Amino acid sequence: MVEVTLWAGLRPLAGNQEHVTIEANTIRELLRRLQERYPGLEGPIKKDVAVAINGTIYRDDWSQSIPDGAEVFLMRRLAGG
Amino acid sequence: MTSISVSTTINGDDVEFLCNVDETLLDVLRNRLGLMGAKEGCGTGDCGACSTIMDGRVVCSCLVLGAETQGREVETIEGMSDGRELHPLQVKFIEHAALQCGICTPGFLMAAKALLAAHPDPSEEEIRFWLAGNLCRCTGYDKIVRAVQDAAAEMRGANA
Amino acid sequence: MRYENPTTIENAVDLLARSDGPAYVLAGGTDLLVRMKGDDFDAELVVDIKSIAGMDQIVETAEGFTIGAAVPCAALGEHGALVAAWPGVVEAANLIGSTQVQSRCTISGNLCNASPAADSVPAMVAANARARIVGPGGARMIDVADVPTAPGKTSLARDEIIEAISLPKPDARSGDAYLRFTPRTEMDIAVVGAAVNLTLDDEGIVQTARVVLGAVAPSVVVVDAAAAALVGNKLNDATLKAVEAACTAASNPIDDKRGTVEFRNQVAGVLGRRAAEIAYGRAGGTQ
Amino acid sequence: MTFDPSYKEQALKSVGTRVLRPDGVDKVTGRARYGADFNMPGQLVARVLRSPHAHARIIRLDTSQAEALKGVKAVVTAADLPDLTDGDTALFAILDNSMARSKAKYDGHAVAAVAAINASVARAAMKLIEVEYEVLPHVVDVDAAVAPDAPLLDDTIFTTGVDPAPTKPSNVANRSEFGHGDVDAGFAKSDVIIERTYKTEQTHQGYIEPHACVANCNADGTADLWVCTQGHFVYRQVCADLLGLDVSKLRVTSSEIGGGFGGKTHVWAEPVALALSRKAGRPVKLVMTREEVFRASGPTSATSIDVKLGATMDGTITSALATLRYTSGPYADAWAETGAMTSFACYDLENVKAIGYEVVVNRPKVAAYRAPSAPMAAFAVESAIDELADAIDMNSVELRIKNAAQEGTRSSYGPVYGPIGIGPTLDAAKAHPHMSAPLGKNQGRGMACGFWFNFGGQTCSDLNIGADGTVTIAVGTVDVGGSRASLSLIAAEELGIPYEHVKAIVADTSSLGYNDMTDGSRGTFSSSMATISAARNAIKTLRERAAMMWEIPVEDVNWEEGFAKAAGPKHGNRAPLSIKDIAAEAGNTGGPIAGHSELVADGAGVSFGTHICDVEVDPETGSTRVIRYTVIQDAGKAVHPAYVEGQYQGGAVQGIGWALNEEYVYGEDGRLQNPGFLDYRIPVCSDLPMIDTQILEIPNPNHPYGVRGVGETSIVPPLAAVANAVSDAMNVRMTHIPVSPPRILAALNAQAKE
Repeated sequence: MVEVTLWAGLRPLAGNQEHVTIEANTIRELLRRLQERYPGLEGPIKKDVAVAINGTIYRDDWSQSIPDGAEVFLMRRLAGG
Repeated sequence: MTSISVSTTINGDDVEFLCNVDETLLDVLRNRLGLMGAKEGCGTGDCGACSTIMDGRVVCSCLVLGAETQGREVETIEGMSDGRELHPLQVKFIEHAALQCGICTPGFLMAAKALLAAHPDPSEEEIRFWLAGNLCRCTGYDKIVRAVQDAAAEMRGANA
Repeated sequence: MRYENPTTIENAVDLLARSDGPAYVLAGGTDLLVRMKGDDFDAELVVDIKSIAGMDQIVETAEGFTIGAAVPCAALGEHGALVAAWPGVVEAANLIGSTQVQSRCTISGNLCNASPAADSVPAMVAANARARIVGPGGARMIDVADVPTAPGKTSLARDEIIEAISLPKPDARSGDAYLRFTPRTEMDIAVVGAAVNLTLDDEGIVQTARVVLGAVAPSVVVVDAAAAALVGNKLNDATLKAVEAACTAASNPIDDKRGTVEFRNQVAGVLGRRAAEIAYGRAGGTQ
Repeated sequence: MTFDPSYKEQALKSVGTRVLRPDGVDKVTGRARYGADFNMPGQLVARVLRSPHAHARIIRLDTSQAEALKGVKAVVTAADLPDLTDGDTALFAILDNSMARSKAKYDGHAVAAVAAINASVARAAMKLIEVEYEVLPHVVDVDAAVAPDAPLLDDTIFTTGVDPAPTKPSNVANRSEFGHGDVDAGFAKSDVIIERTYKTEQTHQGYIEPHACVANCNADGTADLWVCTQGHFVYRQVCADLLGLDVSKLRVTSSEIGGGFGGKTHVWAEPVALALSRKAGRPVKLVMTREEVFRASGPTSATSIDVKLGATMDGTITSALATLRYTSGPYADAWAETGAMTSFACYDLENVKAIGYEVVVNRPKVAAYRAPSAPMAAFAVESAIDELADAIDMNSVELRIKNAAQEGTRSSYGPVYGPIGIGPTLDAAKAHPHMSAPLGKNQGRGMACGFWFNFGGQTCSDLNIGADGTVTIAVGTVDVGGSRASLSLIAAEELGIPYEHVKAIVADTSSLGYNDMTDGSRGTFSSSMATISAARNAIKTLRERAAMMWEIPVEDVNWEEGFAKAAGPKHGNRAPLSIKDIAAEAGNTGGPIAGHSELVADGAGVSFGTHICDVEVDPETGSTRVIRYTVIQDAGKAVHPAYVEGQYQGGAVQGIGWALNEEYVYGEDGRLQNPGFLDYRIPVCSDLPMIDTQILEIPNPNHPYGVRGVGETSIVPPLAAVANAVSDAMNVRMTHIPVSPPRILAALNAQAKE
């Protein structure tokens, strides 16, 4: 089980919860199950989301595995210069 | 608009071209003569990317009319090396990583060439003030100044 | 648009006189070419005066110096006698633009462009420079101060050309200086400019003085009160304070993208004082 | 083959050396071809007509006279760029920004464009286009735009991120919030509170090369675009979407790029050039003037930021709160949100909150600028930290060290940090001789820290081995500052061959798979990852070919330092085979030898830097000179140290320019007053000292060599470092960037009056 923290902008789309617990081994699973549970998250997940696992931010790689007990954070996908 | 016929010398070669009154030397070099080494960064003499040397003085070619070059001698970046061996300034710019994007580089090289012709042993301050009309947004100028210093030293050594 | 490249000044004047549309004189071109880039620029004629004999010469005479209208400012700094005689004028001329611009720009052009912020004009006015103007009726000499009349406007008729600027021979114990304020060290337009030209007696007492400000009014400001504060005095703290106060009081600027009224007034005083100190030192005075 | 990106310590031969860049000769001889250096047969010249009003409804637009002019081949308006964006607001903003639809939303907003046989005709045609405007009230200032009575820019913008959702439209497009703990409780525990409002003015990236492209639409639905860009694959996608082209039929070639700094990650006039070409049936060259670049491309946000810090006398920051208002131009975006995320990222804070407000104004659409949004937030926070140090009489380095984030710290933007480099940069700053050098009269010293997220992303690399054993690499990530040299070093390292045997190029969009653009400091990080992967794939093939040549099993062939070696005694004393040996036989052993890689480089790792700045201020004029400057930053591993130094120096100097003189100046009429390099004052050579650098190398665990992005962080600390130095020199707190001479003098006068 993974406890995911959502950034403030996402919370209204997920029943106003800051933390969501999900069964997931990879980012792909995590995002899929989040969308299944909270269909409102589909739009942001498609375009705006990056996932931080133990402090390292993954913007793209859905194959990334999520270790047990990892700290997982959904963040806005940012642009650089 | 009637075209003007101009005979000039560019990089040691006799060149003839036709241009309109409002065409600048930069326009002529780039659009009529295929010498695209001079870059247009502003068109108003504020960035130095189009620097060329005319009758021994470095000028912004965007602030010279094509018609004005009649009977003059113009040097552009294309004439800086003989095609086989680079000029010491060119070598030192590469060695010192004095360029990143490189758009300002031809202008800096022409201005630096004029500097070293007038002042073979310039101080850092002299280099910085002479090159103040050449804008570079990538390097912070540090490596450019060092490259000019190093090239000056090498050229003095070669002439000693 | 026509481009003409006459070899005599009479011919140049004639071309201007006979032009039936907007006509421009081209010397260094560092202002004219920028204007030509504008989408609203319109001209019938451009007269390049650089092929006229003597236009590119600096001549030293018993009376002083005559600087041809096509002499690039860089050449002023290379003329040892001129630098020794009028260091302030040369410094001012050499502050215009970059090395590249220096290769082309002229003090006559700087004058005729009639920008309130022109660097060389306050220094020339302080130096009592005169302009030789040629028109269809011949030549006339006027004070440089009388050439610009308003931003972008001069007293020259459309068929008149400045042929040369004359600087007098400086007195034995005299000195001039020009300082300007710009946010950058180079490549900038004066936010404030201040020129001082003064002569001393053997005791170091100021005999004559001219203090001139640039960029703080539509045209240069000759600050008589600052000159009066200098004349009859050595350069001591009280004199300097009086010069500073007079310059600040004479400053009459606008708020614009380059500076505020308050800033310009204050800095006009500071630069007037500092230029006076430099000029005084050059004249051989010791504070 | 799955690629393992994790860091492995190893001795490196090529990586870390200062080799000559492969594009050097082209660039010093004037042969390198930039955006404006390309021409096509029959090419037309484009010009764009732009709004002279900050905010105006377009009542009537008549192009008929222009179209009738001899030599004019096409005139386009918004009608020629129909809305295909299908509800994608970000894409619609790009479309509307490229050509105003119903309203001109800033001075310089495009309203029409012409393509003609030459520049003179194009210029004449522009004057013949008639536009009737209804001028609307405008607002350009960030604080004025959030006022209740401010002119409304867009009645479809309702503030998002607030509960309940507002019923009235607003110039505030979004509210965002980050942080943890209880800031009120934190302030209650503090002995000292610092509270201030800061402002920063809008700046432009200031790349020397104006935007330029040549567009060619063919009758068969294919198209070409030659363009200076930081991301030709992204430009292809956006342009194809906006023009309704098949992605695969639009081939985009990135020219050499004359600087971008984020400004060339966004599409500007390229769709217009394509639309003109489509309408004219001929190639069209569109080159912006410098004035257009300033008025209608780039800039970064102008900001207004409140910061409140509380601390106990021992230097523990007990609470930190920031409210950040960022302009985004006339379209909603996420710049304030990014600023809010970065504002306190350097510190380990028990109670922290950052609130961002995205504000639309009648200024050009904001573009990314090197660590976008971070420098302004860092200016506010690092200024307040300095003031806090004064208030509790603690050395400002010590205060920062005491509160610095470290591994395990919960970041202010959410996640807990892994291994990070803020502490080492602060320790290095503390120990640096610059920190203890004596200062003279009217001189002051300031320091500041900076943070930036780095990115990775989709990346391709094709590595081909020639018949002589030399190697070419084609990458899809645009080289903005020397990455071709770095990638060649990486390939040489992996293959075990000399750097001189490798040549890297940037390939066009038809030659490789999709690549993300060069942003987020990702260029060398990502492309090196793909290049390592491609090289390893090539080595696998090389081993197979060697095995075939030797007629032994591939398992018995090892790759060591550029040679295939037969393993173990059973294959006798076979002379090792070089790449050249193997390549020479390639035609008989299976054809050309190559390695390819398409991957997502992720896990770039966040980046930190600490800067030290000395200034000398003329107290009578407010004139400020930077007299000494030191940049300390973690590079993970510097692949080409000279170009890493160059990134540090260049970013620092952009920040110095921002801090001292650069700003957009608007008149009462909402028009930009300084759209040129004369009055938009980027630093010139004589303004600056040498910029000293110290590269720290704390390996990034998510890169085989430990590489970290280095491009952006260096612009984050300078605003605060310079302002803190000026404040130190003059003993007066500067809260408005740029700290231009009039602002300094005004602050000194105000202080004298007190």
